[in-house]
Amino acid sequence: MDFTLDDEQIALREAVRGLLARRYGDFEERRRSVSSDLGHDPTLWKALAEMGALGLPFSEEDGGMGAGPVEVGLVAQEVGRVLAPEPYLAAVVLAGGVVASLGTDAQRAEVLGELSSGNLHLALAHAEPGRRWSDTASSVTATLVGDEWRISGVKEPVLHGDAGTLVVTAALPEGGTGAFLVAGESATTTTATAYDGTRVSRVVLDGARGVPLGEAGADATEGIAVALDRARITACHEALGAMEAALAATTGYLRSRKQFGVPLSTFQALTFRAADMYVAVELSTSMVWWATMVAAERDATATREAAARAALQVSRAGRLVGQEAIQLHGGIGMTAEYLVGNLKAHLTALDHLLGDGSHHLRSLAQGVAAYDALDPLA
Amino acid sequence: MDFTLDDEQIALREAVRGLLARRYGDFEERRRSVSSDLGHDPTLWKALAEMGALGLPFSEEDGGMGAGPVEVGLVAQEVGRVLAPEPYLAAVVLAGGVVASLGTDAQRAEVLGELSSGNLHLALAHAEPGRRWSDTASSVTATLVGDEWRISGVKEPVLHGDAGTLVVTAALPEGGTGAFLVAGESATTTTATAYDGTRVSRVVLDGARGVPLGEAGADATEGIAVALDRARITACHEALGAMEAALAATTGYLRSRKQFGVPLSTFQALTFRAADMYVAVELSTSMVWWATMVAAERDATATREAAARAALQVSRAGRLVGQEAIQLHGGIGMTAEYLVGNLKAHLTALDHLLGDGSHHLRSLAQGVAAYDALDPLA
Amino acid sequence: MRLSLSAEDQAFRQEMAELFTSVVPAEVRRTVLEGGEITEQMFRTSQRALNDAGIAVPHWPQQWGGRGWTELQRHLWHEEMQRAGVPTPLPFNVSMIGPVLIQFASQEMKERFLPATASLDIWWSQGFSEPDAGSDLAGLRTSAVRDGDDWIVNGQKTWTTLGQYGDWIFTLVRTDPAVKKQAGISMLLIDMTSPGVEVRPIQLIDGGHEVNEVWFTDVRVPGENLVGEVNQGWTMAKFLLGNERVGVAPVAMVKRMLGRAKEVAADQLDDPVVRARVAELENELLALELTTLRVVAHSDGGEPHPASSVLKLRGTELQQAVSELVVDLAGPASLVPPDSESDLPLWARRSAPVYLNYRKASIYGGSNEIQRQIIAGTILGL
Amino acid sequence: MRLSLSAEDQAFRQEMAELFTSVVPAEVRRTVLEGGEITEQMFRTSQRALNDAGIAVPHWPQQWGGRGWTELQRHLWHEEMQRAGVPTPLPFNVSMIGPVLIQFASQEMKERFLPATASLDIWWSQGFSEPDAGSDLAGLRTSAVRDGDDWIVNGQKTWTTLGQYGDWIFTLVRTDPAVKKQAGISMLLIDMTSPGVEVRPIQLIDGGHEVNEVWFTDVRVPGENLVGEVNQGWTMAKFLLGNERVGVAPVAMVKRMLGRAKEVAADQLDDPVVRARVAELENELLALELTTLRVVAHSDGGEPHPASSVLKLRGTELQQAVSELVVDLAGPASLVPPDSESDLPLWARRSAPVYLNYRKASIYGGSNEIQRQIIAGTILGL
Repeated sequence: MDFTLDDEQIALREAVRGLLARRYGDFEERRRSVSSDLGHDPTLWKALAEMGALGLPFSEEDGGMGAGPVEVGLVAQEVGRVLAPEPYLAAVVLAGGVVASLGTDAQRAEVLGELSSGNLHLALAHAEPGRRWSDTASSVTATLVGDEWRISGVKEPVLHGDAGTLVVTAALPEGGTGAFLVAGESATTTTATAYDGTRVSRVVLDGARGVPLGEAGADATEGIAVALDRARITACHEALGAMEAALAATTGYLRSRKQFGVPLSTFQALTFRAADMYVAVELSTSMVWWATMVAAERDATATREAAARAALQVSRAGRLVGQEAIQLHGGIGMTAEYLVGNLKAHLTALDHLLGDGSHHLRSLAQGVAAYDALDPLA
Repeated sequence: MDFTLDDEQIALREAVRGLLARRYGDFEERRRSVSSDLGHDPTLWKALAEMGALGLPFSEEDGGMGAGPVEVGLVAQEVGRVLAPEPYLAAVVLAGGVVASLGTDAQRAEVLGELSSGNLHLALAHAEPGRRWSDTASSVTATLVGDEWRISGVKEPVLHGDAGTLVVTAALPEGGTGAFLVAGESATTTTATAYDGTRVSRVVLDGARGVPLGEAGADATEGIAVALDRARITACHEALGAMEAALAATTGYLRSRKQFGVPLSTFQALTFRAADMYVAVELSTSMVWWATMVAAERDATATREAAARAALQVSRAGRLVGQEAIQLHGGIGMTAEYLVGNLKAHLTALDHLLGDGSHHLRSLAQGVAAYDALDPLA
Repeated sequence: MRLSLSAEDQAFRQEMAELFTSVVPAEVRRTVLEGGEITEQMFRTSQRALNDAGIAVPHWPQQWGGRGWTELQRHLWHEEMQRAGVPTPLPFNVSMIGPVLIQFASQEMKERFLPATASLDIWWSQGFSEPDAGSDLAGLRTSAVRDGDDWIVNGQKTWTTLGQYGDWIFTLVRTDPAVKKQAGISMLLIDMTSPGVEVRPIQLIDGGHEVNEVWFTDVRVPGENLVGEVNQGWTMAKFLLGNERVGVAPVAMVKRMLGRAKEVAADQLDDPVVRARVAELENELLALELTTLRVVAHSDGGEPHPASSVLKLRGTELQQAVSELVVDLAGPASLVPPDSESDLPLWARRSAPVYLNYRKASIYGGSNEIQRQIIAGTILGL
Repeated sequence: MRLSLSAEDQAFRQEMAELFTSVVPAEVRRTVLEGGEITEQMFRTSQRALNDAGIAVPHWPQQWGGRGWTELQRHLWHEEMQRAGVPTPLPFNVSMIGPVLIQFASQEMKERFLPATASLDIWWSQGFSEPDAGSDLAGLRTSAVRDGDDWIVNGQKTWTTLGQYGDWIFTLVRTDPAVKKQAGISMLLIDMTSPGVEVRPIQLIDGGHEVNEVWFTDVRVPGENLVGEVNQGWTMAKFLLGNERVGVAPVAMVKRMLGRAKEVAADQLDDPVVRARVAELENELLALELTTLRVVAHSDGGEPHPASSVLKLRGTELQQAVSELVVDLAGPASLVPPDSESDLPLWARRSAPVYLNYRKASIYGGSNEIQRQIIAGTILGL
């Protein structure tokens, strides 16, 4: 068991960190990017592609970098640290992940190659109104009309759904869930900016033409689940970056801000709470990197459990760290122009995107009687 | 709605407080009483009887004082404050309560009169191994042999079971649970001192003769439940007294104890925690007195719910207050000769005697969908 | 000890419930009950209606529109108002500057301002906090310098809630920089249309515009606008902080929020863990409500009950906990903004902004750290 | 990044598991696994067996019985020992005075004491805390005054864990009252059979006798029993506190306790709320265990990883939380003492005393307040 990064991984982290710090080190720049037409910076996206960051999870045959969950996690952590609004999680990990799980050789080579090079905007349309964090589709259906698949129904919320190509999941006529590539223009999409700066869309499909990912008519539920679990772990990395930034901002503020003529760090009731934030961040770091290693080395079942464990830990920690960061800042922590409140907002959004702590606890609790004790070294 | 005590109630509280302070104001005296043969002080018991404290819950026809839950609560609070080991809850409220619920006029007059005058030692043998906080009996059974009821089985834990007369619950031949008066000498009783100083007994009945309380063969479950709910509220009062004492000891210690050359009250991280203890005590006070008024004025169903609510609140508060009291004291809080650790021990025992917080939360959660919001003024 | 309300108080409660639903427009109340955004006009309409019905400022002296009610009646008035979905009368008017004027102002100033304060014809803003004087209020720097009979005010206030609607602002200003900081502060009333007053919005993390910066650049204020005596401002500030403590637990509002959550997310109550979480919150709210009633009952005509400092602390904690539950019940639907075209329910889309907005509850109006300080210091003697 | 143990470490782990179960008597291990009370003799038997097998003091230098293992191997040794129910070698011997002697003592003193320290032929007690010097250790008052070559010691130590079994005690004593408090402290080794040493039991709230007061009245201590130099005691104390931090999270022990709770109270796992509580604790324990492994992996040959200060803080919190769960699972059976005749299961009757006993975990050996102080000060720079 080894939690250390190799030199190449460290170099990747430094490169991404440097690039993002140059672009969004000034938080005002991030705000500007969020409120631009696209909601993110296409030049930065291209730069990430050139650095190889967009192709990390995909094999070299598919046009990717042949790296894995560790490298993806490193990038996500840096994205979270500065709240970069670029759709790394949405396009690369979620949508790209489903394509990587399910696509034919040709589909993977075409879609993931273009995605890796930053030329293709891809989004996953999976969530449906009235359902919470399911692996399957139900109200959106796919029908075979002649030899064409037609998809109908409403997908919402879809992250960055105003993309050129959509990966759409849909209930199959014979049962099970299929995944399809759908041209963005064949859907009616309305997009808004969520409270954390993320673009969220409502995607209405009315007989839109879909190209099955992989074998037509086959149940894709497992492939979708694999991609979702990997995305859960990636979301934990984003949260980790955001928590580290929140802790750093808070300790900096306690050192520098004066009240009653002395720095806030004079007040032990405040510094002890910062210590508890630190504890939460350290525990989360261990759990998230462990889950990442499980995803890299073990099977889908093990990864599903590890993703749930990491998500539970990060859900609890994110609430504590985010809430305390605001509270210890006082009024300034509530304002949109200051980093800390936005970190909390993004932590809240990540928490509810792919399953919150209670959701994952429910699934973990199911199995609790089946074993004596957990052994991460087994 | 009125939370104030009338003059008579205040006088009662002051009288009991004075009596108990004279006896156990020095904590060493309480330790001595606990380790005496009886485990409590018969002289003090007699003095409480003379003051009328033992007859408070019973009607004047039954030889009691005709007071009610408010007065009983006042006494219990003072008992809890000094950790008096006298069996007020066990004999008067639990065992006496079952007799008051179920006994015939003659039984009530005989038993409760003697109990009120301090001449009769009474204990309730209800709990059974393998069951948690049930209203009914199951493994202890009553059989009719000729015209005599014979009781067999093991009751444990029984509070102060080395009593002259036992009130024993037992499963009836035709179903339901009966309650019986059993002579202490007809049972085989072993008694030990629990970690909080309370006497707990194992009572083995092997065909012991029992006199049915009330109508022979009738199901006594409801009467038992009523007595248990009233005892739950009384236990909350004991806990309230103990919490108040723990808070007072803690603030006193923070003011007087020096570390690093300054009083502990200089450390804001500690004083803020004392503030949270205070909050917990105040909220508990409101809840417990409310439940007491419900018991005094409303029916058994309302009292059951109110008892659960008070017990849940006090369970949570007692853990916080007890744990923090020890932690803020440091090592001295762990020692048997010092009040604070014993307060925590007794709070723990009270918490598990008649149903802990999770137990009551479970029952409250069942009904949560049945109403919109609680209205204590309705 | 008595559990029930007296027949008289029961009747009073009933009367209030009926009054609120009859005098305040249904549209306003519906917006409140559904957790929607209350516009300036709704605030003004509602308070004017209450004032016309004689129930906008019941706690003021009777000569200025008060009602001479008991503390319990005032509590019932407040709770029934919340239950009916009536926006509470603007606290800056009815709980802050109103009582200050009644206590400290000249008869002339009272006559000039109190009627319009009760009716909300003047919308008051509060000008206390400054960028470098938050919890340490006495460190404020905004200065007022004599110029003939007038004062010239320069400086900046911040966290001015709803300042964008303000007609007038009551400010604490430094009138003597030479003395101990508390001793050199006065209270000035400033017409916000005066030249040199500028209100700048502060956007909050929930996306809303609720607080403001207010800048004063050589603002000329007539001498008659000074409240009470020069350098008496700190006394007034302390008077206000003392006033604020009783009855600030937003119990009825949090109960309403929790009750509504049970209704809109009824299907999730099948989960025993969700049920337990709801039941635990309900119990904590009940304990707080009972504590409020206990404090209220004890406060009649005397000092506030010591437990009153518990109310804000615990009230805001529960407000935040319930708003967190609502986001969790909303789940992924909480990511979609309330104002966008959506198939997802509005309550779910409002949940995250509301949750983020309520983070302020433990900061504004005396942070929870200040509340703990008060409990530890004043009540526990630490 | 690598998830699995290397083949070598896997084999090492296996070897340890086998060694522990083969060399330590089954009766001792069963007592530990069932949460029973470990007698003095069991401690001595067990440590002697470990020492004979060469695994009592693996972290010492090899010349004194150490093994030159990696940090990870030492961790695996510790965890497997816990899993097998082997009492850990007495920390006063192997983690405290042993390392101090190795670092600071003369060769002669090392040869005299270290072998018997490793084998527990000398049972060491710790004489640091005093009634008025707890968290503020440097405020200690026990004095040692020169008398020829000897020292005369007077004073009182307290919280001396298992002092009733002690053969020798290592003490911090004040040898120079005139200088700054940290500068006038020395470390003396005292034979507990010396005239004037008196051990008085302190009964704890769980009813057990685990800690003691140790009184010194004109105790004559040979000069050769001074460790290192005069007035070097504070350096040694700091050295010890630094040593203490790594690997103090009792993860394996808490896991064992939780695993056993699931087994003995299996029927209660039907309740979803109980299941959720267990699952939450398991997850928190996993996070702590992984953090321990991360710290261990980083500590090889260098400074301890900053996160190591998390381990004691969080470890004791979880130890307490799991012990609280066990009392709740025991329910009313927790009221009956373990040593009485009873039909109730022993685990349930032990639960409350264990829970009360573990309240000490967040107090002794550097309270959790001290741990937070270290994190805030040393790591966060506050």
